Amino acid sequence: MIPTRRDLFAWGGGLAGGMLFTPVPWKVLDDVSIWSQNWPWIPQPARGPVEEKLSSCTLCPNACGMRVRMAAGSPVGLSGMAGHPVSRGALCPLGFGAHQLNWHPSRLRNPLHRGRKTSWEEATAAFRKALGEGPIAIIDGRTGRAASTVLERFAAAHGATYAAARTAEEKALGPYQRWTGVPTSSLGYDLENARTIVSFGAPLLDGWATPGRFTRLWSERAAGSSNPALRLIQVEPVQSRTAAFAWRWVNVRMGSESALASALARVLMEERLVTARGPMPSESVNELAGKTGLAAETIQSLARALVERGPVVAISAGDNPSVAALNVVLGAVGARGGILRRGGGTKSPVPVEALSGRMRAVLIDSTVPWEVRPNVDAEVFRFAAWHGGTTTADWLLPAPGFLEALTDVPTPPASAIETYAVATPLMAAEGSKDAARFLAEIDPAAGSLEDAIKARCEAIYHAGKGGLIGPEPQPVKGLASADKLYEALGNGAVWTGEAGTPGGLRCDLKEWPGPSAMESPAGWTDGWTAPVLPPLAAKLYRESDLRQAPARSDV
Amino acid sequence: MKARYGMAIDLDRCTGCGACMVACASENNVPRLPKATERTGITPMLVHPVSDGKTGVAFIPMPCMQCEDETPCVKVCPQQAVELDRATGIVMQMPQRCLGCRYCMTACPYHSRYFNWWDPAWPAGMERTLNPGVAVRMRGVVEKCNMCHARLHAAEDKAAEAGKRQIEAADYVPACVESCPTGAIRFGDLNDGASEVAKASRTPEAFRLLARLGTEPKIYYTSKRAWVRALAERHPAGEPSQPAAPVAAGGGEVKHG
Amino acid sequence: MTSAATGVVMADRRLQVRGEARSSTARFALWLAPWVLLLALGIYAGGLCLYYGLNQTNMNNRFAFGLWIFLDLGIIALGAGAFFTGFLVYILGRTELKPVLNSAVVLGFICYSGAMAVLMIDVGQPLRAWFTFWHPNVHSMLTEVTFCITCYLLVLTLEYIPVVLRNRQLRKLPPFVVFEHRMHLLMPVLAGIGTLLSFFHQGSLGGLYGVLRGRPFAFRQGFAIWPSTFFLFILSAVAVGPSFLMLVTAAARKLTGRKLVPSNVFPRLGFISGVLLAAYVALKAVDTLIWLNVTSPAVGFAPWEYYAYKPFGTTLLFAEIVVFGLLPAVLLVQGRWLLPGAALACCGILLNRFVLTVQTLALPTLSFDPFLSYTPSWQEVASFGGVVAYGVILYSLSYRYLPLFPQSKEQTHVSGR
Amino acid sequence: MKMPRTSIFFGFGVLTALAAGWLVFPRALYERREQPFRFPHKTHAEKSGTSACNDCHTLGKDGEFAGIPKTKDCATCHADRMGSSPAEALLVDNYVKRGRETPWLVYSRQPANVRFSHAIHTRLAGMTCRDCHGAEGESDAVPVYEQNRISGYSRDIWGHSISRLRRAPGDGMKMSDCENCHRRHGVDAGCLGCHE
Repeated sequence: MIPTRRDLFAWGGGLAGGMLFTPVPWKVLDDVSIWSQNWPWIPQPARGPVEEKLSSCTLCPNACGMRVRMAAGSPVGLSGMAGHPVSRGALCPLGFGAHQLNWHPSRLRNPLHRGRKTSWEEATAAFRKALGEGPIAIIDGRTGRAASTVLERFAAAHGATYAAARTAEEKALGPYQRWTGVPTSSLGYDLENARTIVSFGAPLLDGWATPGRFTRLWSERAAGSSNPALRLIQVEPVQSRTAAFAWRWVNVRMGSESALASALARVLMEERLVTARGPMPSESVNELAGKTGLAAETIQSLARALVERGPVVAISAGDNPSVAALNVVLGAVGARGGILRRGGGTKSPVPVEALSGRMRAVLIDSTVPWEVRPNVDAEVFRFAAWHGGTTTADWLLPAPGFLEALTDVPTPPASAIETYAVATPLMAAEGSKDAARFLAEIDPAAGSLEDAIKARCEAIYHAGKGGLIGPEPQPVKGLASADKLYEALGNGAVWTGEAGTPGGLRCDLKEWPGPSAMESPAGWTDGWTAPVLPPLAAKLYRESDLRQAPARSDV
Repeated sequence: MKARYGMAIDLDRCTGCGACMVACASENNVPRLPKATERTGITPMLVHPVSDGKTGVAFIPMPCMQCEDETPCVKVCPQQAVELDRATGIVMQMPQRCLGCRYCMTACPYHSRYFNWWDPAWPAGMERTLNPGVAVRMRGVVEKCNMCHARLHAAEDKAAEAGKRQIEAADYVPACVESCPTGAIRFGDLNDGASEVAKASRTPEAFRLLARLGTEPKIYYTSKRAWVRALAERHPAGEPSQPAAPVAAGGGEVKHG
Repeated sequence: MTSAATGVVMADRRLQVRGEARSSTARFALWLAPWVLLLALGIYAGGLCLYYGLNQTNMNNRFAFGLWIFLDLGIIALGAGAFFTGFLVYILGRTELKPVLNSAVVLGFICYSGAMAVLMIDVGQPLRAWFTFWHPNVHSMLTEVTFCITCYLLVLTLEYIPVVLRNRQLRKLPPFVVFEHRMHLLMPVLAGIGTLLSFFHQGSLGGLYGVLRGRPFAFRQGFAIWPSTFFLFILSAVAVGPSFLMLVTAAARKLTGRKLVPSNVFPRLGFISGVLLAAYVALKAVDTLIWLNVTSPAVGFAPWEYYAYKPFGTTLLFAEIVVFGLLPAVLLVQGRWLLPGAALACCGILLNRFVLTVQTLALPTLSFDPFLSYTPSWQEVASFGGVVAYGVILYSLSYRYLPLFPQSKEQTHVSGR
Repeated sequence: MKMPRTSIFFGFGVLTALAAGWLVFPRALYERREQPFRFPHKTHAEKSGTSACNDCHTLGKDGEFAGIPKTKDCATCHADRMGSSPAEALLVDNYVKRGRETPWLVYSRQPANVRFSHAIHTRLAGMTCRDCHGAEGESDAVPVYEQNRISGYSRDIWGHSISRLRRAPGDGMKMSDCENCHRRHGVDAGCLGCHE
């Protein structure tokens, strides 16, 4: 019989009805939902055991100790290294997202010449040529590293100028170097023993120097107390985070920090609040007060507050001789709780600001912040791991990214205690090369990083001072050999020398220094060499109203 | 004995650096989405800047408040994607069970719940940095702070391997707590009277946000400043606080504390 | 005329209701065209939301519910006419309302299926929506809503089927005739079930917000597990259901130029609507007073503050209770200006749903919260426009091919050709 | 006269549905995928005397379960060919020598949001591997891996009986299976206990 249309309808009805009594609709419904829970285009974390490595953050000179969680050969999380003598287990908000930087879209993968892809060979050839013609300059971002010695040796061997960029913290120590002859890399603030700190715009609570150092100190001795063991007086024209949480916030006119420092010094000496004698500010307290927009009485009461509880130290945001002179008047230079001379440190090279005029070429190390551009007319060879957008560099040479290359980590700026650590590569760096290796290939006499680090270990080992903190803490004396020290540092141990001691810093002022241009306060993006921000740190600006974005791209 | 994990956040110590927010996002595989704004982004830990309108400034870190009684989100979820865990007191969100109706978000007075408006995405290769402990969520589901319970699981495994049923307190510390540079966020078991958290929660400086709603949050805040404590409930004047505008230069000396 | 067109016209003619004049195929097509376009746009917009996710909307973490939820609540309230008329006719035996019953069923079907469609776009993971049935949280008002609405949509479909089966062509098939007859005996039962289900989901839609302890603007005390909004929603829904039915029928009347229903139907509907609305207004007023003076202060929220943010002033409260509540109630009861009254009543319920859904989310809860605003994206508006278009099209087709108004033949004054 | 004819066709439709749904569908739903090479658990147990599962499937000090051994673990014995089996040849030539990991298809693989602690179930609850993984340990070759074409899950998650009735112990690893066992033993893990 031929089925009619109605028969087919009946059959279809039966089919549909019958299906309900098979697994088909139900299993498909279940599986489709499961599919929606495991969409193939949603990346999922790799499986595999997680291991923890100790290292140091190398993205700025402040040398925070880090714990790195590694899974399937990649870092999957960062946290502070508890017990670190300087960073004290803290990391800055940028640091916590740093492990993602190596895959940042603007990562430099191969050499660029004026924006066009090129090869290492071409770059090397071009640099050799420039070297032959001269003169050239080599700019370092962090002195005192093994890499620095390679750069410096190369410069010395080829008659090149070895210059360095300095962080705001290092600049702030500039006047003491000029007056005492002790390099800034051997100077530090003895915050741990100070009981009153007057900060002229230094963002002490917002990433100044090694972030964990002061925040922990403040939290232990000052936070939430109306009569704190550590008195923080913040002199700043705007209510910064530091000003907001300081014991006193002195709200002065923009750029009048020097005037206030001078006025305070004058009051201190006139009222014989200090024993120190010496040159006085030429202007009267009232004249100076006028500049600051404060009443003379306010300044006088502030001066008394300074000496009420010693030791007291003044800290400026940048190179400010008046503030330094105030420290001299307060007797804080070379005194406990003031500015101390500590071990280590190297003689300061030419500051990059001093370079000027015409040069054949300038080589800029990847540790130099992207914003820093030497004021010279030359062919620029710029090492960087990330492309920071606008640049005047002729050659962009890809440097190893975060945790991709061996580097050592000397004492962070402003630290009162000497430290030394080594960050070993935790990931392979394809196609990249750092400046030291680049130069060593041109002139092997410059030496290798490994040798320089080993040499430093030898020196420490033979000095026999201090000890290791980290996996297995022990004094240097307890170590069998310098190689053992090298090994331990490679495993994330941090060598801690002896704290700076009072004395050994004399400076007598001839006349009272004139006012200086106000430097912008250094935040936790100061000295941060990556020109880009970790994506997760960028969330802070894009997905909350917590912070104003710094002048850096986060693309 | 059952635990009741909670936090006591010292608002006089929080300087609003934001480390907790970044550490949280990193721990929980929260993506940075190109188009996200402060109203469509995902910030399981969010720090709110507030001020008394004069020179007083405070920062209020807000994870999920882990409400214990009449938990608004748990009550309203139509398909049990949210649960108040009996053993730990953690309010647990299960994105893979969630159908994305967002009823829980309207129910939460703390705005601690976040919707995945986009599919998560990372620049090529960056997915290698995802934390193995935590599954990535897909678009169209709600997520929130689960008190880093992946770390709780790890602690449990560790204890179990040693044949113990009780974890070591030190083995379970949420990312935000670990990351705070001033130690403002304290974490622990509120049932353990000796714990730092329990002690802090009993001080006269302790308060909880919108406590009068009766949802019994397990996140406590402490502050010696009266105006900060006053933020607990809706301001009598009804005026929402605004972030501080810089005080005019030359304003003189300002005493804090 | 091409043969294809002729075919269409013939089919159209063959399907039409026997013995009643209907506009020409061309005119009908012309009428449908714009709606079909709007529907297409709506489907496109909805598709965008499903394919790219809800980032296509302007909703956000703070405004987690938006235009869609507001309008869903609105049309479901308006669709209440369906179950309520059924209830009046079959349970209370008010047979004089039978003439509008079919129309009411179709309306209800349109409102509910439309709302359902929008909800499926609104949820982030529609593929997992069925989890609500597999892992239900019995304490959630939304579970109650989902269950009742799904079941009631089924009931409406069952009630719609016999109307469809009365189509001239389908009646030629004996099995269908038998089936339709059987269904008819079932109607009172269905009406009963429908009433029960509607009672609960209309209520739980109100409960949806009333239970939000975290949102003192919406939170209400109540009886047993149900907040007062539960009962207010039921009452307001049954109150405006008939009004909406009246409006649509009047619109159909205007468009077709036919009387469609006996003259006693409208006053009857109006009176019922008016009385219920009056009752609703009274209770709503009492509820508001209790909420302002007891419920809200108890959780530390100063009531006046709810109205401190423009545009949500106290005028809104006044408008909701008096202008769109009391006034239409009076108009409807005393029988003159029925249609204006009905219109006001419908606006009133929409305003009420708007306030509860949108103002609740706009108002701050934490002391440092800002007041928020939100404007829907074109995708949100368009996809809802699509639902409206779908409604118009389905209603038009039903009117053209099915006996929506069984007694309209007797009621014809413009005599059919 | 008409009605019966219609119902014959209706019934015929029902039968077609049942046949398709119960017989054809289960075969169509799963894709059969071969493992990289044949692995005889039995031989390993006999020859190397590694009788206990956790000799190879180790549990770390921090309670982390290692899962399937890595190539370097195999290399401790199979650095070079020991026998003549083609499977071993494959292992040595393709993976050990090239230092690659074997892309095993894991029968009991759960999605990323599922947390299963081998430490808790074996150390504290005293369960045996067999309870969940069946007698895999005595097999002479690993079975064919069947992958669900829609969900991408291994067939072992749903279990081999499409109706989920009359399944062998350890056949089926859906959430309901975990829940049932937990209910039987009165252990309440909540959602948090097993989900990330």
